[in-house]
Amino acid sequence: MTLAVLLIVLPLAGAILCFGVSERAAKTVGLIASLAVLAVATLLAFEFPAWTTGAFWPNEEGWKLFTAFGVEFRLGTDAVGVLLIVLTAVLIPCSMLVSFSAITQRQRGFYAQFLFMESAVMLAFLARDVILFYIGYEFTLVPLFLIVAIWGGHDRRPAAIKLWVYSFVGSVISLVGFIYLAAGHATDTGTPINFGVQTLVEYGQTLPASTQWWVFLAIMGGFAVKVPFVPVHSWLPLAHGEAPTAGSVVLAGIVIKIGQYGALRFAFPMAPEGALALAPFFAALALIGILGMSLVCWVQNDVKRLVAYSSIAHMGLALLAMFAFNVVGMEGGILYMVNHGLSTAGMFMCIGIMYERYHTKDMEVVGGLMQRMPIWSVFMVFFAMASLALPGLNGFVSEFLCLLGIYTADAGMKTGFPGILGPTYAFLAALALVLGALYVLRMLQKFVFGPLREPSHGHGGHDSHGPHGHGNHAAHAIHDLNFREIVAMAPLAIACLVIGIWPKPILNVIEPCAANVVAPYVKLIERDLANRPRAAADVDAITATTAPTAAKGAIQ
Amino acid sequence: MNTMTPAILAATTNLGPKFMLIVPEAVLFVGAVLCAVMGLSHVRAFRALVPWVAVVALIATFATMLKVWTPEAATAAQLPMPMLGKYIIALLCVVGVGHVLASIGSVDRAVERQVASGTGAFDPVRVIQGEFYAFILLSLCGGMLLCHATDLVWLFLAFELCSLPTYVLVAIGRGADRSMEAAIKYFFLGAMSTATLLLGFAFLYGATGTLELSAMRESFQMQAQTGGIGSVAIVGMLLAVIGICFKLAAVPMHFYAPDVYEGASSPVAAFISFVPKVQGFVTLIVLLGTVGWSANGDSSIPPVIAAVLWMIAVLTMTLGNIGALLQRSAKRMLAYSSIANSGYMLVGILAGPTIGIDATLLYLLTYGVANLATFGSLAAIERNGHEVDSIDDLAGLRVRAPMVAAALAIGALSLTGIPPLLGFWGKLDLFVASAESHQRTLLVIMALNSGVAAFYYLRLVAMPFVQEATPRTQGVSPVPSVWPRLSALIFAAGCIALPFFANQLKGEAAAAARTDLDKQATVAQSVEK
Amino acid sequence: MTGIATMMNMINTINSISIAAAPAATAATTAPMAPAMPANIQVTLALAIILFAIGLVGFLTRRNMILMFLSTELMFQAAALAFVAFGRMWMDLSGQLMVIFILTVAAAEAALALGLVVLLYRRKETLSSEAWAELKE
Amino acid sequence: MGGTEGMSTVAIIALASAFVTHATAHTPTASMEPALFTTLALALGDGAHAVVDGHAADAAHAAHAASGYADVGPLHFVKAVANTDFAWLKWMLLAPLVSVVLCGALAMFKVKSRMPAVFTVAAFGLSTAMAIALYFQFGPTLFETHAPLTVPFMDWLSLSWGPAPFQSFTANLGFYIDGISMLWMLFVTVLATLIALYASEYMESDLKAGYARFFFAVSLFVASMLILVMSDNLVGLYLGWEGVGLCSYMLIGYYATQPGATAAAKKAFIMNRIGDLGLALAIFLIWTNYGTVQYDSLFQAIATTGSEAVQGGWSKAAIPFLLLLAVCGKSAQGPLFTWLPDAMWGPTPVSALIHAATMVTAGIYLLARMAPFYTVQAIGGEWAETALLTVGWIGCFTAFIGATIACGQFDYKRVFAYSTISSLGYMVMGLGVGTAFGGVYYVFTHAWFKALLFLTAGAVMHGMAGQVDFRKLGGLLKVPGFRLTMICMLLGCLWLATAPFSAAAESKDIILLTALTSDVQQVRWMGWIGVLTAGITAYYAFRVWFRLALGPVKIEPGADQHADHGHDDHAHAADAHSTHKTDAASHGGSGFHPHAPGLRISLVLTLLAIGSVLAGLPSYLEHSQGFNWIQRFVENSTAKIRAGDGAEHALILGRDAHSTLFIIATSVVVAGFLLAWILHAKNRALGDRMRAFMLNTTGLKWIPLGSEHGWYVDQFYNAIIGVPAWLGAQLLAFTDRFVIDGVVVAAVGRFPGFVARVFQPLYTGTVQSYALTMAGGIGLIVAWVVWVWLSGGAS
Repeated sequence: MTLAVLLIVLPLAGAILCFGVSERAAKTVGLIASLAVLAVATLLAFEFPAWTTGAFWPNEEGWKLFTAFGVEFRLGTDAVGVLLIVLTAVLIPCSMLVSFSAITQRQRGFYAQFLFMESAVMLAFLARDVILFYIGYEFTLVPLFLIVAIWGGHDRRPAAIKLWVYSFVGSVISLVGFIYLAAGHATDTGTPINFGVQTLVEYGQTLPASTQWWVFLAIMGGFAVKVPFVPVHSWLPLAHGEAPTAGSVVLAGIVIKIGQYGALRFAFPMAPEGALALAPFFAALALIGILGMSLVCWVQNDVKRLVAYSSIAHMGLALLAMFAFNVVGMEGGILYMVNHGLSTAGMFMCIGIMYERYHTKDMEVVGGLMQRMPIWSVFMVFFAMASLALPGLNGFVSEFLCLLGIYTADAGMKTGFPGILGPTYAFLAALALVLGALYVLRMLQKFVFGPLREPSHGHGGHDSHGPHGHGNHAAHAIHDLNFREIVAMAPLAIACLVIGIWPKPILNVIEPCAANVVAPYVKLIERDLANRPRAAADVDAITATTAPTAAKGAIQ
Repeated sequence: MNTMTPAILAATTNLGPKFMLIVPEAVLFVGAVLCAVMGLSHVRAFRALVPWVAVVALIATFATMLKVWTPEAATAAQLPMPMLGKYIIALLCVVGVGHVLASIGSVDRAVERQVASGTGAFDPVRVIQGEFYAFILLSLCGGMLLCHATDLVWLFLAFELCSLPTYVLVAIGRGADRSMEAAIKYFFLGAMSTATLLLGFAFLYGATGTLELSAMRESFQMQAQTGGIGSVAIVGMLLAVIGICFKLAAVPMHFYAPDVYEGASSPVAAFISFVPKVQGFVTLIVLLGTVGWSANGDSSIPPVIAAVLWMIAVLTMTLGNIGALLQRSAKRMLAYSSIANSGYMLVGILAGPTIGIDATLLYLLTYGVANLATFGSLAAIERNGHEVDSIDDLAGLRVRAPMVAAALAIGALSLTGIPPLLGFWGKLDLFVASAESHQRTLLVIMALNSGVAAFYYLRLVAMPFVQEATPRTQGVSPVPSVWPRLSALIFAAGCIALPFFANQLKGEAAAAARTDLDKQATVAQSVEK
Repeated sequence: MTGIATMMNMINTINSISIAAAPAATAATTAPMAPAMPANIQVTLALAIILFAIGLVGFLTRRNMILMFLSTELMFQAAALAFVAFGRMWMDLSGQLMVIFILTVAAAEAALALGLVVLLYRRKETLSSEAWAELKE
Repeated sequence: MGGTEGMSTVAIIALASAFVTHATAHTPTASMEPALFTTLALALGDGAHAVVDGHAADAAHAAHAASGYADVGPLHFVKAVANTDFAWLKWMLLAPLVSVVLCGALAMFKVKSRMPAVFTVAAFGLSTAMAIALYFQFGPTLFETHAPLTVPFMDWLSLSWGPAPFQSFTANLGFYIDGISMLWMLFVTVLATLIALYASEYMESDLKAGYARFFFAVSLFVASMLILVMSDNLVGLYLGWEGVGLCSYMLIGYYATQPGATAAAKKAFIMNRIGDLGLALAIFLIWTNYGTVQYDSLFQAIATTGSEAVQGGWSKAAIPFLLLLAVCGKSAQGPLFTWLPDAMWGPTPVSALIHAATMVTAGIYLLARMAPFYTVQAIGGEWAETALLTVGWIGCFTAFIGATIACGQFDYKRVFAYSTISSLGYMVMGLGVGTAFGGVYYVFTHAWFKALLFLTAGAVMHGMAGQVDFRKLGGLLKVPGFRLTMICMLLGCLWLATAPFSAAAESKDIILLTALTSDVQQVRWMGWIGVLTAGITAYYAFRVWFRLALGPVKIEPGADQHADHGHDDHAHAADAHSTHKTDAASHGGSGFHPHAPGLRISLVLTLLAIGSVLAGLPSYLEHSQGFNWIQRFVENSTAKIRAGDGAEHALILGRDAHSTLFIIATSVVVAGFLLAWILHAKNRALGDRMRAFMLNTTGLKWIPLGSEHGWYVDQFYNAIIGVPAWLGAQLLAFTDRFVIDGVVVAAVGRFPGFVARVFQPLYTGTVQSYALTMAGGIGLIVAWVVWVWLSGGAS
């Protein structure tokens, strides 16, 4: 039972255990199980040998259960996967800690769902087989649906149903893409069908451009629902608006990341020509997401919807940077995934804690909470500044690298990674810096600073909605954060600060993985640029000797 | 004027090995008779034993099948698809046990209660439990015999043996008017479709002059090489396909399904949503085996029939799925879902012999198990004495019947194709089959359909767990007898556990799909698996 | 009436095809030598098809359940006749063999059908199938 | 409410649209570029101003005439020397950070003590000592070897994906010490220490509420300012740049309970963020063109890439303009100046430290540091000229506008705020017209006397319970305890008005001298506008002082929690029995007696006064020592290409430059003084009558109204950008919520159901209907087969 398999089985065992114990004991059992998973995850991180080489580890061939279907139980992940695993392992206990006092009914089911989700997410991040990834990716849907549908807010059912249908259709479309690729591989090479990621990646890159176009559209289209890209994003604000605090934290911190991880691990390597051809289309969608959603955030009054829209904008920038097809952009995109997971999860926790006390998310009704809850407002301002990309915090490092990546995409051949995104994308994307400040500061001004405003019916009054309302919450004074809540949020805050000030270790880890993903694109773009008339300046740059050495340099 | 064609003579001589193979069916037949007889006995204990006799008979059949059905015996009997029988018998036995358990306690409940309380004297005429289980076993026996068919007569007889008992089951399943109406509809439309099937057989006979399937295949091969299969054969095949579509509840012939499944009692509905499908698909595979596939070498059925089947598959999937969206009654919704699943399985048939048929056979298994989990859990609950029908009755089931709610949810999730469960592997196999046989449009249509399906199956998951109990659902409670709940639970557990045996199941299905042409391959493959 | 019209042209088309193509098909096959299609086989075949059509139309138009059953029986016999016709064409007895089995099965169906009809009649005192239309969308 | 946000997009849209139209053209032809960029420059620099200036149109032609202006010949920068024994320099940065941590801890645990002030003053004192030690240790070596010092501190961002030059990106936290950075380190730390001392008493009344939070923010501010000044690469500068922006946000919004303060803080942060956008874009373009952001390698790269190699096309030419946008954002110039007056919501020490002395000068530091980008050698001929001119015009335009608005204000803190904007305009103009030395010298002198002015204003406000309207005060010279404050304010006003022989005069006149003697006609115009502005400055400087100091004694105390402006809730600390909330003095002022500034405040005021006087020393001692102390700093830095102050013998109006300038300047200042004396000291009624006259004559009405309301710039931005952007966002939110989510998704969701409803009538329930539909289905299939047969003949 190697570490990787333990990482998948342990949360399952924990979940089943959660069902066994009494309602009151459920939360402690849940917490212990998730902390155990955290321990295993950190152990895996320490034992992980390929921190600097970007290679995949542990490539163990596990149980031979589904070989007839071409599905090998191959587990393996590279540095980015381990980072996301550790992020998940940290977020789940934190989200549980935050919801101890928030959730009072069906607690056994609540904590079990989180552990089910955790095991599914771990499987998704560890899978080296496309269908194994699909199993993990798809199975996160059931616990997430139940969390939003049972413990959610006022009109949680439509939100949960929309979440379910959107994600299911999205993942089925990706599955069609995978199967089309695997079947093509099986018929061409005559071998029985095989869903190994490596085989599909090698086969995918040999396909003619037109088929790669379709394959990329299918796979990326499926993940676009989860990222989410603009036209198919409307499930996210609804789901966040209705999910319980812990649900929002997990949804923003982990579930969105699987979509992006899928795009990074499967869509880009498997159909590079398709990615190149569709890059302008998806980049334009990302841009609309960044600018449009930031403006929409600016006028929201429901703070959870505001943060939800803001994560669409952030993810848009991360994906745009990935479409720049160079190491800086890809690295910025990957780091953005981790940073967004930390800062947005933190913000949702703050909002959740406030919601627990005031039972409203409307910025018009509640405000100036600095007088009432100073420590809470320190955390709130800290996470807001992290998501605002303030230098010195983690948001800045990733946003700066993303923008730099988009710029290098236009810098012609000398950087060794010529991109196809023109300068217009770069300048419009840079507006994200200012637009990002607009809505976050408006929220802070209404929520944290300014005169104290509290809901008219007094705080702690019985809340009219939701079965999980807090019963006859005695009208007691609003108290600031208690120790449990601080412990829940402290690790995220510390992580934000450390990554902001000392990003070197994480950047070194991500760089080889980013280089591997981007490697096939250099030759393709060079070929495109060579047969497309370019400005005089770039033509002689192409003849410069830098390009080939760069490509070689990047690959080893 | 030659009095007896050589083919008929040949058939009568090598009856020995064929008889050996039908021993399992014989055991089942005996079991059926026993059930019928015991059902009429005055002793209440004997009557209570009837379902258990049925179960024992099924288990015995399974055992004898394992012993009797060896590859050598199968090839000796020159069956068109030697190992198909073994797979189908195993499948029907296992799911048959589930049906029997699901219907324990639901038949003759009123009569037994009167007899137990002494208010009414026992009257053999009013008791139907015996016939009920007998007919179940007979129908299963018919389904199993289909696989032994080497000529059209046997095929037709087994076909009828399988479908006639189902008409009766629908009628006697539940005393209410609704089941009567369902029975009459089912019977008449069934009879019409069987007549069409028979006319199709007639034309096939007309085109080839023989009833022997192997002889037919050779003559079709001849016709294929010399300028294509005759138009009489094509018309015959079409009519046969249309006849079979009724059994599969495929599009032009699916209109009966919602009413009949709603009318019949839940265990019977579970039965008639699964066994006729097995019957239809086996007959279709046998017929297509003669007309197409191995017949003209490049394993493709005549384009006309392929086009018709393609249209039927797409229409069935789509109409089945979107039809289910509007339903408020759980059984009608599951009826539409069974129509849609037939559509998926037709895609397997279209994908051709090597990869398609074993995908369909495997999906039959996954559908059977998931179907019993869902229909079984409906059978296991009642609302103050009456059958639970509308979805609103399921609200908050988690509180009143946690086990049944779990079984229903797991069954629904497996039907949707949520990965770790068995349904996903069936669907994956179908997706791969259609992709490998270059049916790209079918692949996309199937994906979209399963997207739509995810929406209405979600209701079966959300109602029991997410919805709060409403005053209307106060009366909902598990059925007095424990067995329906247990059977639903067992099959729900099957949905979760069976994927761990996915390799063996796929191996069995693949073996079953091998036609007699590569005899040696069959023997080698079954050993290696 | 339109239903019947479609039925008629459908039969003619099958008729024309089978008659026209049959000889060609039979001539070509080298399997057991099928004799040329003598005129009377065509006639019996046409009769069989017409019978089938009548049965079908009867089933569609009649409301009385027993008459509906009779029309399905008629369709069965039409198929049997087709078997006999083709048997005669191929000078092969297995067609007759099939007919015998068809008769037995038809008998079984008859028993079952009448049982059901009696059951329904006892319930609603009417033989019309219109009475039984509660189960609908 | 959309004002600040509105403002945020004005520069962006102008900037983005220019670039977008330009970039998509992809292969810019030579002719198109200059025209486009001049329009951009004009739009950026002096859009509104163009109307007044009249002859901006022929700016391009005049530019070509003068050659020496932007073309300074081949550039040469001395390679930096890495010297590890200056490693102790990192403590200069870490000291304030330690104070940040300590103050933060005290704030978190709500400890009520004076320790935060002690930590902060101690930390700043340590940094000052180190700055002075650095000057004495490294100064001499710098002055003769001219080689800047680099000290590595901590690695931050460093990526490399290939061996070649353009394939790595390093931006670590290191120090790059040369002339201007040393100068900035000196006066920032000295002023910070004094002001922190001042604030320790000034903020005492907030001991319980936000004392620790205040000093947390001040320490973080100085730390960020030092990072900005000492950093050895552009990204480090960006870190400091945004850090000071954050601290100004926190300090302006210090009185968090007042909506006005938080709105002002938000406005300041967003306007700074627009500047930061310019800086970020500049950094990206610099990296894509030169492959490095480290100062040392960057300047070597600029020096080596000769002008002929300047084919970076538009991306190189855009760098100076983007840097200018950054300067406008941070130093409140050009279109982005409206946040500084609102920043007066913050406590006065904040205004003194951040919005007068240190943060706002960061823009000038950037211009001085990045001066090489404004030369023909770096970015090609036709753009360097325009870039420099734009800088000059923006400086001149802001100075003029700032001065005119200051004349109309009645709140003396806002007068000083507008005077800061005006002085910053002068500094930017200094760099624009070609004398970095003049600009930097004026920064040095201005920092001292402006801090003095603000602190005296703070002392007056502190004493008068938050009263900021000088019409409600008067004759403070005669009020006991305030005499020292008023004398210091007089000194400050004299320096502000550039009284002859004052330190300010020495520095400002260099700027005007270079401008007037330049051979570029436009620059000469800037010079004359500068002289006119100097006169206006003199007028409003003394207007404030006469109103406050002279005339009958009049003290109307502002309400403690004054709704409008009074914002330091002061109470008689000594008066034990009074609680914070209730202020003993009722509005009527009957029992109110002004609270004279304490010892620490008076000490700091006198020190600053002495400092302002001594700020003139570099030029007083110039003749004896042979060199100007500040000039030597500038010459030993990257701004040295601008250090030279033009030909000695140049002529103004035909006569010797120095003497004529002296005469003109003094006459203008005296005129301003006399005008202020007449209107505000001797005969105040005349002043009021004149204002009333102007108000009701339609012809002249716009002058008083315009200047009192800051030429309605805020309202203008709100109207053309703020409101439309807000409406656009509402529309977007509506479409997203109801159209995409409501209509489109619902339609897609309901389509299957709709199709199902079409087929629903087929299920009528009667056997016959089913049989009919089935037969129909069979008929369709057979018909289709026959049709295929007839057409395709498929067998």
